[in-house]
Amino acid sequence: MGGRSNRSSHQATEILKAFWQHEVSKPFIAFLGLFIVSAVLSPAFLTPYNQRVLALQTAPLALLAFGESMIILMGSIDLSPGSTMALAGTVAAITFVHYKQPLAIAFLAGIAIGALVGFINGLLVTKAKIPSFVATLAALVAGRGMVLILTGGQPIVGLRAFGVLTMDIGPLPTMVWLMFFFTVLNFFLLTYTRWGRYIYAIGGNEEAVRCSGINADLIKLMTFTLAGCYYAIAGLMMDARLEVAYPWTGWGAELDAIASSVLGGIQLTGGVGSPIGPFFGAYVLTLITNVLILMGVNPFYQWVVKGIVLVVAAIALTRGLRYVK
Amino acid sequence: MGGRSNRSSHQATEILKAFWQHEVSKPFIAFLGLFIVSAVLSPAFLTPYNQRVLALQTAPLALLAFGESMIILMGSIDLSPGSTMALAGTVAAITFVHYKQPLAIAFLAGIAIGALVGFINGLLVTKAKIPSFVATLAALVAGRGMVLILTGGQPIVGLRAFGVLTMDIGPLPTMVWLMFFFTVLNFFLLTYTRWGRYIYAIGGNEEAVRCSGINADLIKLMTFTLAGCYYAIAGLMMDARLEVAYPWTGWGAELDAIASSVLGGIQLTGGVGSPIGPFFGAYVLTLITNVLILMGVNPFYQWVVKGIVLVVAAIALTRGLRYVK
Amino acid sequence: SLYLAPAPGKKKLTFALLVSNLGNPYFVMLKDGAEAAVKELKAKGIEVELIVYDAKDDPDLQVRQIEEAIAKKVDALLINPVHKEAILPAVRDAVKAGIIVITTDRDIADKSLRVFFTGTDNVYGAELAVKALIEALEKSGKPKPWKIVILHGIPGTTAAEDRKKGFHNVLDPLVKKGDVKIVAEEIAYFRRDKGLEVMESILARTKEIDAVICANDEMALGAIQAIEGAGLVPGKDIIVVGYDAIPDAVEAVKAGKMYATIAQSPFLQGYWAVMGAYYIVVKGWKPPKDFIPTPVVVVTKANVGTFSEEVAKPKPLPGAPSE
Amino acid sequence: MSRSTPVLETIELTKVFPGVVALDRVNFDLLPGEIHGLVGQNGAGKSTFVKILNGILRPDSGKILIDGKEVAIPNPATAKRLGITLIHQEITLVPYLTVAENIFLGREPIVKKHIFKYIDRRELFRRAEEILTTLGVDIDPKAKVKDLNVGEQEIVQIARALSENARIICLDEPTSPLTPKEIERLFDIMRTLKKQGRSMIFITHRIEEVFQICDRVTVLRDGKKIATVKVSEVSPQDIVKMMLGRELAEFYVKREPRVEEIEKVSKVPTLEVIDLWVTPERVTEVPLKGISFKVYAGEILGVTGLLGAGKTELGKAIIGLGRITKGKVLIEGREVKIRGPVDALKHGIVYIPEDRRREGLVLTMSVKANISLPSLYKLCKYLGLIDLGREEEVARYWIKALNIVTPSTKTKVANLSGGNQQKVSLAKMLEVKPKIVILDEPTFGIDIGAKVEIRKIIAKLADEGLAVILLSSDIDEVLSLADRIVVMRDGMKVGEFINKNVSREDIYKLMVG
Ligand SMILES: Nc1ncnc2c1ncn2[C@@H]1O[C@H](COP(=O)(O)OP(=O)(O)OP(=O)(O)O)[C@@H](O)[C@H]1O
Ligand SMILES: Nc1ncnc2c1ncn2[C@@H]1O[C@H](COP(=O)(O)OP(=O)(O)OP(=O)(O)O)[C@@H](O)[C@H]1O
Ligand SMILES: [Mg+2]
Ligand SMILES: [Mg+2]
Repeated sequence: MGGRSNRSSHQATEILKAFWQHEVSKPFIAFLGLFIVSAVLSPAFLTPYNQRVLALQTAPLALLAFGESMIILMGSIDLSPGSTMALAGTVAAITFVHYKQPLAIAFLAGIAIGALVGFINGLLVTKAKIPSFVATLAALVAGRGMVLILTGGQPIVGLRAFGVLTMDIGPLPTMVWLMFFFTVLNFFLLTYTRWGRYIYAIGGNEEAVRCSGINADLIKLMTFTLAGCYYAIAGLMMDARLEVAYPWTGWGAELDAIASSVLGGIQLTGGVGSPIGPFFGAYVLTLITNVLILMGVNPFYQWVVKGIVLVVAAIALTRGLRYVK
Repeated sequence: MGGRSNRSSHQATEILKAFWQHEVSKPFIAFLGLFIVSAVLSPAFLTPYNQRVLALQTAPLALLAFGESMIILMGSIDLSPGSTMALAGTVAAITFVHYKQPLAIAFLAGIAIGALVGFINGLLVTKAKIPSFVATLAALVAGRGMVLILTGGQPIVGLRAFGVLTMDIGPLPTMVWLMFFFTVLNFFLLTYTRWGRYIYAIGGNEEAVRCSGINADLIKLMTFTLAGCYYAIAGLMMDARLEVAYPWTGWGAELDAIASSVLGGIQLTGGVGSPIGPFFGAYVLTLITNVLILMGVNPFYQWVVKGIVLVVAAIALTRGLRYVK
Repeated sequence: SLYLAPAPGKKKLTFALLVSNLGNPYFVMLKDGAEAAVKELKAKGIEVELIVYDAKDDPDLQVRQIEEAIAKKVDALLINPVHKEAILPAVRDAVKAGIIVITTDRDIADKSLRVFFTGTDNVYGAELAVKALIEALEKSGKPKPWKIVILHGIPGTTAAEDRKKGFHNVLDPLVKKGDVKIVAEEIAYFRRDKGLEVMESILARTKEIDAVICANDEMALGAIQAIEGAGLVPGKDIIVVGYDAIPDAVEAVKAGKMYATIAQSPFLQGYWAVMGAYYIVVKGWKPPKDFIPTPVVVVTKANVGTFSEEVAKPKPLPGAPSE
Repeated sequence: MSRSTPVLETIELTKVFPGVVALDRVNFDLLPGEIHGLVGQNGAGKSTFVKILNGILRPDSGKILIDGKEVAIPNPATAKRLGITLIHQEITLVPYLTVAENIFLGREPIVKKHIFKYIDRRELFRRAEEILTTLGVDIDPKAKVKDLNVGEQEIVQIARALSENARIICLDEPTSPLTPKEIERLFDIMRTLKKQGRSMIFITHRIEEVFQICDRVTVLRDGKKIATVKVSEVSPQDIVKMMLGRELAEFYVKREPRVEEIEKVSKVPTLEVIDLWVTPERVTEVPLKGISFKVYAGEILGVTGLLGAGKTELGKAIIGLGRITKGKVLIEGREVKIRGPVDALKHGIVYIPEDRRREGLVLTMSVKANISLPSLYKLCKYLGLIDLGREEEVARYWIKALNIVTPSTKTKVANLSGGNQQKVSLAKMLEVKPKIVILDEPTFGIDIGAKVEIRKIIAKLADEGLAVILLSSDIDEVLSLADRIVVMRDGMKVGEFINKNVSREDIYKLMVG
């Protein structure tokens, strides 16, 4: 008996060890820790309603984080998620409201415009050889301008039909299911396909990738485009949640998307990180705001606490480095 | 005669060539080009009043850009300039208005708080080993929270005395002289001092710097601190210009500061760029906004034009690279 | 006394005040009013808790905050919406959960969801502001057509859009008549520093400007800085009118730099919202009308000393039940 | 073309970089089943040549012929299609991917299921295992490349090239990071490939290797082809002469060991290490187990051992870049605590790293700025202002003293050849006027002419009274320079000799164990 229990405890240790070494362990632990602390700090936190709200709030950010994390994995950066999501949301709304197209066409139009913005970003980086920071900064600025021009600064109303995304399917709203779906898709894409491997490889050593005869520019272009689609879906989700296309949707979201990636264990230098880490990163970020509000922390202090939590989470994630940039 | 003129024309070619190879040539040409285009497009552009306004608007941004560019030269990034300038402006105002300290003390208090924020950023990067993007993102968030807490969200009035900064000395306001002074100082610091040399070296190859027995952490700490002081001075300038400490001063300024650095030819990967480039970068950025208003361009289109100009300027700056990140 | 003691076993009241942006002093006054009401209720021995949320002008954040307030099972939501449409789904959830909703300062699009709205009509206020401006121009004897600059707030926000509408309601006919020429219409995002920089550039284009009308005081104060910087005298060379009557602006009116600003009563908007919620939840009060307008005052040098009496002191809620 | 048409031919191939003609009208031919050596000084254009053949660089003019037909090779993918592959001089692997993924990067086996196409991981690892077995190495295909040492990484690069089944394999200095045993293995494989009719271009700085394996050898100098000769028809001296354009009397600087006299004069060793234990911080590093030695002023201590014996760790541990768990370091008889290179410098110890590009030089900066970097404090008069005149003087002094070939003091180090970079790396640390110099593989990847020069410099340092620690896997280098020799294996000291009457073989036996 003693021997057997010893052995199974040994096995458990092994599993625990394997888990610890896995890239997603740290973000997951950070998430779990915050979750437990939140539950202790606020009795309202664990209610089904609040958990549902949390999931709804996380969904668009998770999509942004998935897109952003792919770009960061390639060693680039993307400042355009916020503007892209707004532009996609606007175009979908216009297609639906002004051009009276069916919902599916409106959604597709939104996603197409997201893809287009991503594609242009990709072209600027690979063909015009503008560093992604600058190229996507231009997209951030110009994209918001496009939204303002298209909307005339006025929110586009009449999007009750977008409610298919917030409507429940079984226990959860569609968009939460969508978030789970994209988490799985993202994992699959980055782990099991060539494209995903090349994304990691480009972030790890772009020179090596190019010397292997891989068309790194094409991979980058495809990845920026896909990221644009992800942002667009986030934009549709925001339309559905607000029931309007609001021209300032996603203002400042680039920092949230990057922070989610980093909190999800994606290294800013590229090449390292779990594909599902950003999901936990996005959850953590939403959770912080949620619980601070639940606890009724003074809004001004919320900013400070958020800064501190960011630092603490970052310290937990980046231990063991000799130095960082 | 012919021989002599030939020779002097040869000399001129040499000088031109030397200029072209200089790092600051491209940002300068970009600046000059935009300046000329602006003068052609708008008759109001060249008026002394407008030039004065331009200089006044550029001054705080130039200070932010100098601080930011030092950090970028080290291969790091700083998202905190906006919050730091606001915090420094707030603290200076409080010291002056609430604690009724003399102006000099108020200014020093503001600069000290800027230095402190920079120092904390530096500590987070060097000691806690948090990547600068995350560390300064935390500072961005927490810093703004501090401003809101200190001001209660209300501007602090009664800063007439800060007018020493906007007052004319000879043909130009003090703060414009200050901008020139800091341009020279920054050039001097980065070109002729050990500290400056180390900043470039860390950006070029931090590993080599460390193996050479140089205390890279100390240099980083000092540089973040100095950058904080620069941001603080920008904050004092904004106080003086508004005659109040406005709690939303510098909101979003990090992107402007980074864009100024990049337009000034500072490479985001670190180690390369002229110390006075960011001055031209800041000027270009201010100039774009200015001339778009002068021309009466629809405010919504201003965003789009700004994005396009960013792309064009970036293309001019980054030609000749095999690939970028 | 016994009379004032809370009923035994009566649970504590919890109200959530959802403010659009506490970075703006105007909304701080709204919060102050709400807190004054709470203090007054507490003094009567009624256990009330007020939770204040700051949406930082972000409708998504406000939606989240509403959702969180629902999760906390508050008794009433006192909402100062960031956007009239954007938060509707969340408000619907709140109503479904049996929570009383009151809107303050700004209303929401679906009026059936809230019990009452207390606040001012921004379009109306903006019209008053422009009328004050025209009046000043007439008094100044400046030759027609008057050259006017408009500075707008953040596009898409209700305040910005309503005030834009109000400005144009009055100005457009005058433009047609040839009395007014709009020389520049820019966006300064409700921010003082933007107001300064934008106005500077406008002044570089032309100094022949008679008046500036701004969608809030922060921008107006920035514009005044720019006017002074250009060596002109605000109030004399260029007449400036703002909106909101924040303390700085009131000072500027006193100093003659700003001709007028519009004082709404954010204090009463907050105060009445809390009092109304209390009456409804505890006393089953039914407000006689679903719009309870708070006083709007054009603040000029003439009434600058007294207007705060009208707007920043607790006043009984019109139609309130007796204690 | 008496025997058969060449598989590859270049005609007047030219490549110009800003400021340098890297290749100057090079005519070259490669026969089927031939191993063709390519030698030349650092910067002669060898790597440039093979990079052009692999589509990594584009030539400015000239033709490339494959099987007699002209081809354009605009990118690596085209090269691979033409059956050309390259084992890079630098490690070009993706550190965070596994060995298997690196070997098959770009050629992953794919499974198709309906519309899904995904990587067949099992097949991937199986194939990787297979190819590693044929190479006779014991590397886990599932290991991440970053966890391998440099020698193993080189083998992964070789495995990748082999798995491509290319007809023309370019090997750019593949042997530098390998142990003698591994080199033998590589040569065996090359001979097998040759039998299969494949052709190889083999670049090396070790002339003896050319004579072991090559059929013909082409010598490049300053981008120009000097000659192509049959190996059987020339001597090593001939080749060196063609490379350098001058005679090189001896490849090794001979130095008379003088341990006894030094020990008599200075009774206290300049540096003494007692029972040093180091735990590695990363997987690639070798733990050190109880190392002790002494170095006196004016003495060269040669530390030798195979790659991976722990020499680099020893050097780094002394300057505080290693987690010392036990042991003492004494300088002139007094125990010191060195927590990093900053402390080391204070005590007069400098370390010149083996990986000069990564750890030695700031490539974006000028020769001048690199030389003055660690000693800037000496060039500053007040306010931290650099005395630019003095800086220039110092740079000129070292350029002259070490015979550094550079257009000017302002040239970026990135544009110097390997040997000259190494000299800059030496100069910068010598300018701080240390008491103790630790040189880690100072002649690694350096051409034979520069090697001799650097060895002379090392000898001179000792003559000037410095204590020198020479970490080198080149036994002959150690034998010709050192006064005392320490042999290491697996992080342990396995022998210490006074360099008198010791034979190469004794040392080699100890090295391999
Ligand atoms: N990308 C580049 N830009 C500028 N100059 C270059 C570049 N690559 C190589 N060079 C220069 O071209 C010349 C030939 O370099 P190459 O790398 O081919 O030399 P090599 O013979 O391989 O030398 P080594 O033995 O040191 O590897 C050198 O002078 C080098 O400095
Ligand atoms: N920081 C590092 N990053 C990557 N590889 C390293 C690092 N440090 C050491 N190595 C490599 O790990 C292997 C083992 O190193 P070690 O220093 O113990 O051996 P060594 O005897 O010094 O070998 P070498 O002759 O290569 O210096 C070597 O190939 C070395 O180059
Ligand atoms: Mg080479
Ligand atoms: Mg070594």
